[in-house]
Amino acid sequence: MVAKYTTNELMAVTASRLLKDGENVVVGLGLPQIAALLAKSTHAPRLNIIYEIGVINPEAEEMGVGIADPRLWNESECFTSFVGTLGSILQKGLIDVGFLGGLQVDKYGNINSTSIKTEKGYRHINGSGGAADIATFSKRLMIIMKHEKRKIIEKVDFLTSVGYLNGRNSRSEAGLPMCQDIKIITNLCVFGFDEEERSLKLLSVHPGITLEEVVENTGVEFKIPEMVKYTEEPTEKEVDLLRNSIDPLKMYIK
Amino acid sequence: MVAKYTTNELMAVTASRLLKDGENVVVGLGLPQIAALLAKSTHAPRLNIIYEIGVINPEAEEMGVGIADPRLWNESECFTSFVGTLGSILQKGLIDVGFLGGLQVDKYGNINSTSIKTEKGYRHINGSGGAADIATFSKRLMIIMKHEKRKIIEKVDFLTSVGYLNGRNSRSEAGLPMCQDIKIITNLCVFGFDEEERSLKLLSVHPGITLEEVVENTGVEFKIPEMVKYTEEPTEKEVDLLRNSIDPLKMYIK
Amino acid sequence: MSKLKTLKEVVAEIPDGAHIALGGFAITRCPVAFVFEMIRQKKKDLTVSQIVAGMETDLLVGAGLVKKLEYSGGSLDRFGRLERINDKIDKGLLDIREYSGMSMSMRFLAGSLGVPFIPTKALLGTEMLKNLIAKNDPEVKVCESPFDGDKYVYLKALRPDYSVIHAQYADEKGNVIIEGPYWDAETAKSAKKLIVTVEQVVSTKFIKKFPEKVIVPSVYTYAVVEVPYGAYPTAVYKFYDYDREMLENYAKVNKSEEEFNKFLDEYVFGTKDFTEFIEKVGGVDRVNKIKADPSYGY
Amino acid sequence: MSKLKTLKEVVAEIPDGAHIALGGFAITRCPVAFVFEMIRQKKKDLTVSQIVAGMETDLLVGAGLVKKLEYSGGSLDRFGRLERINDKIDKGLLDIREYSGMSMSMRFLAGSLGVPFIPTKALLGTEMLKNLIAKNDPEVKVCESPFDGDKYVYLKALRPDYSVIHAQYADEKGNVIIEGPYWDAETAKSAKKLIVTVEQVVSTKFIKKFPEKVIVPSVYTYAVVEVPYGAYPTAVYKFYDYDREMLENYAKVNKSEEEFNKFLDEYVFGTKDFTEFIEKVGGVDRVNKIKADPSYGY
Repeated sequence: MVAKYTTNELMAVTASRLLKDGENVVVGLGLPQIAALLAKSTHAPRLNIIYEIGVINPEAEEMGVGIADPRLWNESECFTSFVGTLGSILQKGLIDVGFLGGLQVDKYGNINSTSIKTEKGYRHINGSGGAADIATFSKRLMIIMKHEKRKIIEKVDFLTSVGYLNGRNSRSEAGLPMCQDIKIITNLCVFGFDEEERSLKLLSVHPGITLEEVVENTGVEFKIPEMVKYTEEPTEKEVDLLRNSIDPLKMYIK
Repeated sequence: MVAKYTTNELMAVTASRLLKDGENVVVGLGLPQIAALLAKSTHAPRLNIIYEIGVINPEAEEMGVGIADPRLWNESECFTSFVGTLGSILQKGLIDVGFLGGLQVDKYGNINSTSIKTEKGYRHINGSGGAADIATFSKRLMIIMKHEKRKIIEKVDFLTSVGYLNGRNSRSEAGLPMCQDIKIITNLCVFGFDEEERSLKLLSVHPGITLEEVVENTGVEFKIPEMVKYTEEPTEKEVDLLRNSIDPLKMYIK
Repeated sequence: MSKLKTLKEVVAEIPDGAHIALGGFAITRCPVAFVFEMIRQKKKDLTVSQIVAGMETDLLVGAGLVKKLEYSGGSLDRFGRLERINDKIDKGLLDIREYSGMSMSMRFLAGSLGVPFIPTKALLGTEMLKNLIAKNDPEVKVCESPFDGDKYVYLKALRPDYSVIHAQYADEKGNVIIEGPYWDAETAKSAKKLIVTVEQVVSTKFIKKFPEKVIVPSVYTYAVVEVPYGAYPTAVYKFYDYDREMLENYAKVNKSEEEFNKFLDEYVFGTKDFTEFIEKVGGVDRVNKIKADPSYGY
Repeated sequence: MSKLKTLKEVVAEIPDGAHIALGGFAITRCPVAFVFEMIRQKKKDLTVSQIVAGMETDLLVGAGLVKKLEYSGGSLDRFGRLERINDKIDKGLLDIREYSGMSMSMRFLAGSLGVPFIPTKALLGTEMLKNLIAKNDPEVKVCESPFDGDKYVYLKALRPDYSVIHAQYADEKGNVIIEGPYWDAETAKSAKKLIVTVEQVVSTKFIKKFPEKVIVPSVYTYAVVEVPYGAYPTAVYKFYDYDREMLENYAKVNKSEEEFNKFLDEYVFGTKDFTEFIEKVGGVDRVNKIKADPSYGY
């Protein structure tokens, strides 16, 4: 049965359904983590969730303010180092899905989490952390971000994390391991990438959103399939889990 | 006061006195371990003893049959991996003294612990384990072995662990880190190496042993100083510690 | 031959221009007491290396002690950004070398192993690599592996003069127990001299009860400094939670150089040591409020 | 999606010619039960890689399953030598590749990290290196570091088809707890498929009580096989001591091919599985005699 839901809830549910049971995922805090926990509570109880700080499969009772928050380390299966997580589990190719946010994403799925060009010059924001590595070594990438014209663009101001680089075979020509799939989940729609050019392509539009709204809010051209699908809606159970057990304090899901 | 002592006890005591307080040593089982424990019980309470299997500073109550014997792991300060001991502590250059035995040693301090040439061809005995690495990366090397004509020779049958290689600068020319000092402690004498040629040189003869006996039992020529010193004798306290607290079962000290 | 030192003496011996690696991560186990003392003693021209930077790094950079920073970014988690670092980068006042988190960790790993470099696919295709190459950074080279002919980034081993981490326990020999994840293990082990500030100095007898928790054995350690609450207001798992109010305040003041300097004047220069700082912010009452629940560790 | 398997089924799927890394060390935590089953199922043409070999490797080589052996030597500690291995080497019946212990461990480390190789000074000047080069071994190259121009041995990452270790505990997800030193951690993590035989399968709830003892987290693990006494007659810290009598006997029989084959006939081919073997050597009575004292672990 379809539930009433917020946009954030729809994004979390959409992302969670893209995770398969038994997969290994690296997530950062916020919607990625919420989505992973939702998957674990529903169809993917054997999902392995790895945090770059050195924590594997914790059972947090509170959400915490970031992966450096000890709330997130509660009841872990393993404590290790940065080398033990990204340096080994990720670099060895064991991560199925890397789950990232970002300041900007471009038409080849490259992500900027470092700095933004303004009229007064560059404005440094954050940096890569493990994001660049996660994009380099994960088999699949999922990007969750807010849909704004200045955020989904032709070319990122700073290429922190490599998606399909300049499209086609350019990623592997630059020496990077293969990336099987990239999806972008926004508050308006889900994007994928076409198989040949590896450039942005609409996959589905969220219920209640028009194609025009998506085009209007996107800063770059993208491919549109002949038949535009709607994103599948959350079930009551999923919404209930998000509201009452995964993020009851509504830290990330509004 | 000088004690009555056995040759093995003299060897252990001589080796122990070459260890300084606060130094880090890698030892294998047998006399090297006995010597390190004796040093720790006397003048070097802060000696750090590292076993390649991944054990640091245990307080064994029994001697055990080898470093793989859990008797040796009792009350350790740290458990780690082979990479954690030799791969990191040793390779990073933190080991002051490497303590080795061997089947043969040659006039440049190279050690064979792998195989022996016989009339019927090579006879494989053991192999390097960590010995080659310990010889490569320790700042100083101490070799303890039985004094026999076929064991201290011109050239080892198989060069497992590098001492001064072919003498003079050949070790560093081969790309190895510097070795500050090598000493060989046998049941007859203590050998060192001369500073220029880096070839075998007598340092002291054990009390009761004649220079002729040493020459007779050595399979290679060595330098003899004008005044031959005697090895200093053990004290009663040292012998007492060896007999009554370090190796009371006389597993290694006879 | 105890390795115990006071914070003042250990900081006093660090020369201007030293290369220092820091162990904090955003808002957790940040060596804040160490950094306060560095600022008090007015060190300068430091090179700082870190995997993911935290509050302590923002303080050090904001106070003007740092000439060069190698890191993969950082934040105050949801509290805010490292705006003192960001500001100096934007104004060109910091020689900045950006990496990814893993590539920084691999540089520390190589340093801790004593190998000259480690080859990796990390950084390939990124703007961080492009910038490092444009700056002729001697720490990275793009090479072809002699085994498979494939392209790799060779990362030179990082051997900082000092690494400084904050941990829960150490004995006076320098055996360090870290509770929880230990992202900073390789940072610690890579140093020429490792300084560990700890919540509590314990006996070697205690250490021997938990040999599997000794992430840094004594052979790596140069100095142990006991500084209770030494990471405050950031969190120390099993000891205390971060101080939300203080971090919110910091995330506000670090947005302006002026406000930040007032913060330094009040809390760093306005106190003679970390104990006085803790007293100033509320002493026992304040730290008791963030005391960790023993079953959760926060 | 439990990773629990039986020994028979996990061995059955290993093809002839497989490349297997073993985790034992002389007389401790040797995967003896695994090796017995390999011999029963008559595998052949194996390549075996190991840091320091132990009793299990001597059995595997002696039984003729191994074509190629990469290791740094090994022994039965003071009980004796790995004479089946020595004999095959002397007779030229084994493609032998000798390393030092650390160079083997660095090869496994590179495999576990997913990097293509690691440069090291280990092996330089040794006869092991000379022989590897003479055999055109593709795993080692002597190169100059592009950073300092210095000479290093580049060791190619080792990625065995299977690694097999014996540990104290695992849960059915594959989180592995190792008590005591864990020389075999990188051996385990380097594999394409990691098989862990354990004394006891435990709940994930138990695992979560000791996250610092989980040396191999589940992401690395392919199969978990519960085999109580699976390392007998070698020791398992905290579970049981080595069986002195059995090891002395083995160190006698492995000096002669004939005696060794009788040993196999009696204990390996003469029993249908490891339980029957344990029964045959004395069952509960025998293993109770070597039960570990909980305060010493041996």
